Amino acid sequence: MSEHLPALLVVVPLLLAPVAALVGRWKVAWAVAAAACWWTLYASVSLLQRIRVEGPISYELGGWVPPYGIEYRIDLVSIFVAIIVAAIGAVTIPYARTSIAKEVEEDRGPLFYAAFLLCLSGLLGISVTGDVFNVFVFLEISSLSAYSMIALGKDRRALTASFQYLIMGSVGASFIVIGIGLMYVMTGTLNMADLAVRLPEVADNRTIPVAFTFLTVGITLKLALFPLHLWLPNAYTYAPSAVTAFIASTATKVSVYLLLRFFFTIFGETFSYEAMQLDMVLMPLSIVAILAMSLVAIYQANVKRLLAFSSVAQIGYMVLGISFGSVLGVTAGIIHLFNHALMKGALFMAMGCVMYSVGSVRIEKMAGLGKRMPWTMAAFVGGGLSLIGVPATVGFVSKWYLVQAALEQGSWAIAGVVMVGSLMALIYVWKVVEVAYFQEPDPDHEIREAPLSLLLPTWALVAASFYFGIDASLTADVATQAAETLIGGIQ
Amino acid sequence: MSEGMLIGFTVLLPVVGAMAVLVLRATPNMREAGTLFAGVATFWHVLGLLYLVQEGARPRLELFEVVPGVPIVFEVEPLGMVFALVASFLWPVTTLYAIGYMRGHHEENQTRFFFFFAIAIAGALGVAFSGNLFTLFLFYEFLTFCTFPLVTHHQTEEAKRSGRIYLGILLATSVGFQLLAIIWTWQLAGTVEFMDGGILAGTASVGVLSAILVLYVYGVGKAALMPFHRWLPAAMVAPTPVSALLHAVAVVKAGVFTVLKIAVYVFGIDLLQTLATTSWMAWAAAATIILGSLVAFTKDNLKARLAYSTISQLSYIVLGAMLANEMGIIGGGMHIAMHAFGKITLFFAAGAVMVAAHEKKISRMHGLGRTMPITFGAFFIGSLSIIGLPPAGGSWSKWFLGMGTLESGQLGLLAVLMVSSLLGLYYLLEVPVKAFFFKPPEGSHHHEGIHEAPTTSLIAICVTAAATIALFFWPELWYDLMTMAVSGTGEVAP
Amino acid sequence: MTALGLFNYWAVIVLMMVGFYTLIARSNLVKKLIGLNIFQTSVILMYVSFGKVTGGTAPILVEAAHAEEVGETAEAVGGVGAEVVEAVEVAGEAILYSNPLPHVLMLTAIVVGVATLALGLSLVVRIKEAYGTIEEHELLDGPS
Amino acid sequence: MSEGVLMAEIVDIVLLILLAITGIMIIRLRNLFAAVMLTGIYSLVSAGLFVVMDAVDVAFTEAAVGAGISTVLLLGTLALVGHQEAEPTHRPILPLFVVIITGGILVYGTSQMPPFGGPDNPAQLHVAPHYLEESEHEVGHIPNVVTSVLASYRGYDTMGETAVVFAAMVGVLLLLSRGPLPKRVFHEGQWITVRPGETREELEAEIKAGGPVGIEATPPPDDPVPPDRTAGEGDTHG
Amino acid sequence: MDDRVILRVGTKILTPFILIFALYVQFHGDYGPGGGFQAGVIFAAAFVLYALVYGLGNAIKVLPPRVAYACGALGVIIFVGVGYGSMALGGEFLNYSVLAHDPLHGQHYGIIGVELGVLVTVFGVMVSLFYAFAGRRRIES
Repeated sequence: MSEHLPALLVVVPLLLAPVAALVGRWKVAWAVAAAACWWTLYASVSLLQRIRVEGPISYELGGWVPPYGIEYRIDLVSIFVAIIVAAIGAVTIPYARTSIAKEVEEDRGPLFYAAFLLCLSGLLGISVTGDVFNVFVFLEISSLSAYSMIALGKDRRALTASFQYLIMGSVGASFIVIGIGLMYVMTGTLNMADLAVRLPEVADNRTIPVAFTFLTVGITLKLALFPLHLWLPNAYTYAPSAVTAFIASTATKVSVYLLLRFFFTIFGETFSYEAMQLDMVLMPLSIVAILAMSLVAIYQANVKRLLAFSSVAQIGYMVLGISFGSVLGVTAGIIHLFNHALMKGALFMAMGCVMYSVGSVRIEKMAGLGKRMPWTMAAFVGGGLSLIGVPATVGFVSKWYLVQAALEQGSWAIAGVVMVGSLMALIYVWKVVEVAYFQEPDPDHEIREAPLSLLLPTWALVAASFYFGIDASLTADVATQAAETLIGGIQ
Repeated sequence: MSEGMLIGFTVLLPVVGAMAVLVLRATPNMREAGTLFAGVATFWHVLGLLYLVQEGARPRLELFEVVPGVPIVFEVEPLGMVFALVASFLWPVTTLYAIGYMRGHHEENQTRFFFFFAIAIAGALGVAFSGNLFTLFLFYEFLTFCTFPLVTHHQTEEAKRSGRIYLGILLATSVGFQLLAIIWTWQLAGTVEFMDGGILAGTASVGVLSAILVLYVYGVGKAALMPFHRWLPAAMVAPTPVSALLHAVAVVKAGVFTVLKIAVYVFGIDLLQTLATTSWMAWAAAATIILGSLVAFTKDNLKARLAYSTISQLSYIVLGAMLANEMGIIGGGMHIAMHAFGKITLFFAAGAVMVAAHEKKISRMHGLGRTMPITFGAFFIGSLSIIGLPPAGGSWSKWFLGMGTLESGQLGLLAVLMVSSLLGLYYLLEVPVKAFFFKPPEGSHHHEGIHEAPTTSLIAICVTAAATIALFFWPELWYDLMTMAVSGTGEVAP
Repeated sequence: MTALGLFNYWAVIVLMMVGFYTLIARSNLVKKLIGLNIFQTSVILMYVSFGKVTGGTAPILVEAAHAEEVGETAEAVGGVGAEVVEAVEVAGEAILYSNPLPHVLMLTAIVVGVATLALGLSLVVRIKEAYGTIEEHELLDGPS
Repeated sequence: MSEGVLMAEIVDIVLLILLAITGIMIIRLRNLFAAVMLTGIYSLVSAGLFVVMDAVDVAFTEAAVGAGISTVLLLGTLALVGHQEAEPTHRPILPLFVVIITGGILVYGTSQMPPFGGPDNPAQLHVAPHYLEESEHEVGHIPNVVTSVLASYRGYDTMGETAVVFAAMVGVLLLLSRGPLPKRVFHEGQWITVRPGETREELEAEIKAGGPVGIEATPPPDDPVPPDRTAGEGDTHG
Repeated sequence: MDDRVILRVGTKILTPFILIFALYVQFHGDYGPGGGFQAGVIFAAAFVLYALVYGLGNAIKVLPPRVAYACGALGVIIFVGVGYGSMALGGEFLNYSVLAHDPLHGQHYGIIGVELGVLVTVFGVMVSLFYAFAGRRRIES
């Protein structure tokens, strides 16, 4: 059993997706989905333990030796991302039970949970695979299910948002396929480790830089790096609450992981940063993302949209860390993957609670919610503090590493940008807090606190974002080791 | 009880008090008794730690690591002891005052008030006992957030605006500058521990270290160095006990204490002397001293005047730190205590006038001294201390600060101190003089039926006023502690 | 080197850009999806070009089956079966096959393409119902 | 160079040119029905090209999917959403720019690539020969190497592909199905299809009224594809 | 009505042949082009043809949407199930060699199994897609 964990991590949700689709009642479908989600969390955590002891695990699917067959190759970076996905899934699924029951028609429940599981297994598949074409296949599984889940939002703009995401996502995926094809034509292999060995021999050929460019553009489309982020704000804003919470904390993270994988494992640091001057492109873009998108977030009247723009800015932080190309920078990027998943998950879930009770997340509808929904808004404040980067929250830990990485390069101006970004986060979080706590609630409107089934998952993430902010040694440790693995190349 | 446990206990006690407040919210008397009890107990524990420190020990409590190499750690050293003593002594006293004030003023949400009040003290003690920059920053921010509900206690439009300024400036400076400086320090020195003699010496060029110093000094927004002082007058919308304890003692002193601590334990006096920006910062402080006094002059609202006086006085301490010599730092450290007692007396008195006479404006206090002699008497004593005249404690700290300027040869700064004191003489003494010697305007009835403040408040005022005078006669404790801090050894300098 | 050289790749790139242009420039959502379809088909063309070996044949080992047959026949007549098989296999070595791997990958890509198309079209149907139009500029300008 | 190879290359070039013409016509046409038909033709022509390039499996699939299923889906959609494309509102400068840049980069990237069809191209050397030579021994007697790679060596990808198809179904049904799927019930001696959400009372009322019952009630049986829908009809969202 | 008779009769005659052709494609996939995916599409095409000629209502009677939908899900289960089967027999996921005593036989069974899974899924999905688009109007009205 345990030697099959790498495959089971992905195929258990994949098997249970059609099972969930076949059961007639949404409650049963939910139970199936919940079992799958919790299983993946268990599987990924036990894999982490194994990898910390034994080092990277290789699993040959179909029993074929790589590069002839498809290999799962799980190192610390993969499993770290897989844990993020699995953990967010495990927390979202109890949340979805109440939230989806209200936002999605009951009879579509089984289909919804099938889509959810497909998305989950797609994301997990991307994070553990060691084969570049397999990445594309699982990327499509997760994307297609994500598009359909986003389109389920009550607002009709969910449809256009989903369509826009579909178009941009498909372009991104096609670019990735082109990149993979160009790599294949020069090396004759699709296995990541094999590519890493064979690419340097042909790196002088013009094809490889172009493959690199296409892969980078394709992945940045998927991860919504400024200025390719256009699909993200609408998609996050109009999707059902549970979907937003799940997608926002996982999908872009997995794309960042892909970026890391391609830059460091496959092309290698030397090629990516010295030959391709990657930092010269990513750094300015991420800085603009941080500043411009935070500024845009400040002017949003829809809080989910505000958070979505904040997500684009936060993605800027991750990419900024990666663009340094140093162990410290990549550590900052990786740790922010995890931390941002926690806080954004919590924030979007809190907004889901508001949506549940108030029926809108426009800022003016949130007047007095501090009194009416104290727990929800307290969770929002908790997540918001983390977004700002107040000490004892995960956001602080991220910033700690990021600023350090910037200072290590002697670029104090970038360190300043990070700080300015935090202050802008302060402003947009504050806008919401002020309305919720200082305006009197509308007395005609009876608003009640969200049910416990929504609050508990929300608070689980808030608590985690404080716990890992106070004791970050585990995450920092894993992230540092992961960064060292990446930069040190494949062992 | 081990030393480490003792520290943990001391910091936690106010939190326990806060919990007690929540539990006992149904019966106000019990609730206030709980706070008082927690306050006295906290002070008692601080005294226990004081004993250890005087013995030359440095009790230490190390908790888990936040990021590898950066633990949350407490360490009690003499400078922190000064701050902790002041804060923990004045907490129960202020509670006593607040009981009378809040009831007399018919304030709402008293439970929330006492709750956050106690939590804030925990934050202040955390700052005082922090053993490294990270822990200090953690509690510094904690203090910012938990005092926010106190500032916006009234929840009016004005309170909201003030709260925005309060949080905005404090967070912006701390995140924008201070945190940057801390991470930079970690980057350079590989540690954020507070160590005798500093940790930064020799880690980078003078230019870089000078820049870090500027980041630190302006990054500690709670020290209210101009132009980052606006939050302090804004915070005066809070109920007077808050202004008194937090914005004359706990919060602002946390700021200047941070500056002192960074000067002594992160840079070290020797390094500080070599940095170009040290004297710039000294002059920035000097400018704030003068400007603060001048603005105080123009304010007719008593609390606003006291706020600007506080801004001015805080810069004395920053100035002391930036003089970068032993005398300056000793003076600065002592001024934490001296100013605290003096200023809290003034705030208490101002609050008493508000409760008893519903009067905020100085120009309308003519003749009030006759109906409220104790209050205005205490105000007079407090004023003396702030100005630096005997027989009040403030004269000692000013003396040492003056000595510090002489030692560094900065006569210009000495002149600044003199001028500021003269200004203080006017803008502070104007109040008791008007109250005692001026007649109430003819035909006005607004002083009729006015009595002294509520009894518990009056007791508090008397205690702080008496302490202010006592500090003049027995300043040894503070002097000894500061000498220990500066000399870096457990021994008391002669 | 053949007469085609790189022409084949470049022609495919032109097709790809035709699809890409339709995808990003057109306002009509169905047209966009058609563009996406052309784009993806062209990517498939590109992959298949990568796998083509000039003078090669489809990667179906015809002669292997044939060889077995020949061998069986030979054995049946009691001849030198093993030798016959060997001879045929040696002859088979000379046959060039095109690369099967790109074909396999592209089978997957075609399926992914039609899946995306179906989902996109169902979104178009819903958008038409909700907005009354499927022109992007009208969707953006229209009431929200 | 043998005659057969030359022939194949000529066909190849002709088909490519044909594809380019079809593609440009698709861009220019504003009648979506015509565009969809041309898309089907595009797929068929490219299927021919696949055959020329030895990808018979791909050709088969492209013909079935691209010319078949895709066209049916597109036509079904057009029937629902209308088939006239609006006039463009502005000149698409930016897309043109993006396309030219992208194409330029690709041309640059292929400029040093091993030439088309070379048997010694790296792509042909590393993994692929293993499939051609060893599959007989490793997977067994399956002459079509594409099948053995598809189903066995890279069977996991194929599983993913199946999941993608399934995901598409889930997505489309989530979007397009109205409530639960219609049910078949046995009612008074005959099978009838019941509209989702239809209560027993409604059903009985319909039967009593003597008209058609359940799902058979609405569609005229000879008109499978409904006419163009009017705007915004029926959807309560938004 | 008259002009449709030929169409109807033609369809009726043609359908079995299409289905047989699909099966041929399915099982001949080892030897020539074809396999589960293509066969599934052809199966579905036969059905779509029937629906186009005889009307959606009749098609639904022959193959209720529920069944098509179930097929779509079932195929995935079959495919993944083969993987689990090989895992249960001690091999890696989808390692068909363990499915029989002889690895080559095992491979053969495995390939037949997964191709069947592909066939069922593709057939079910394609028919479901057709129903979803074609039945859009009628189900709602």
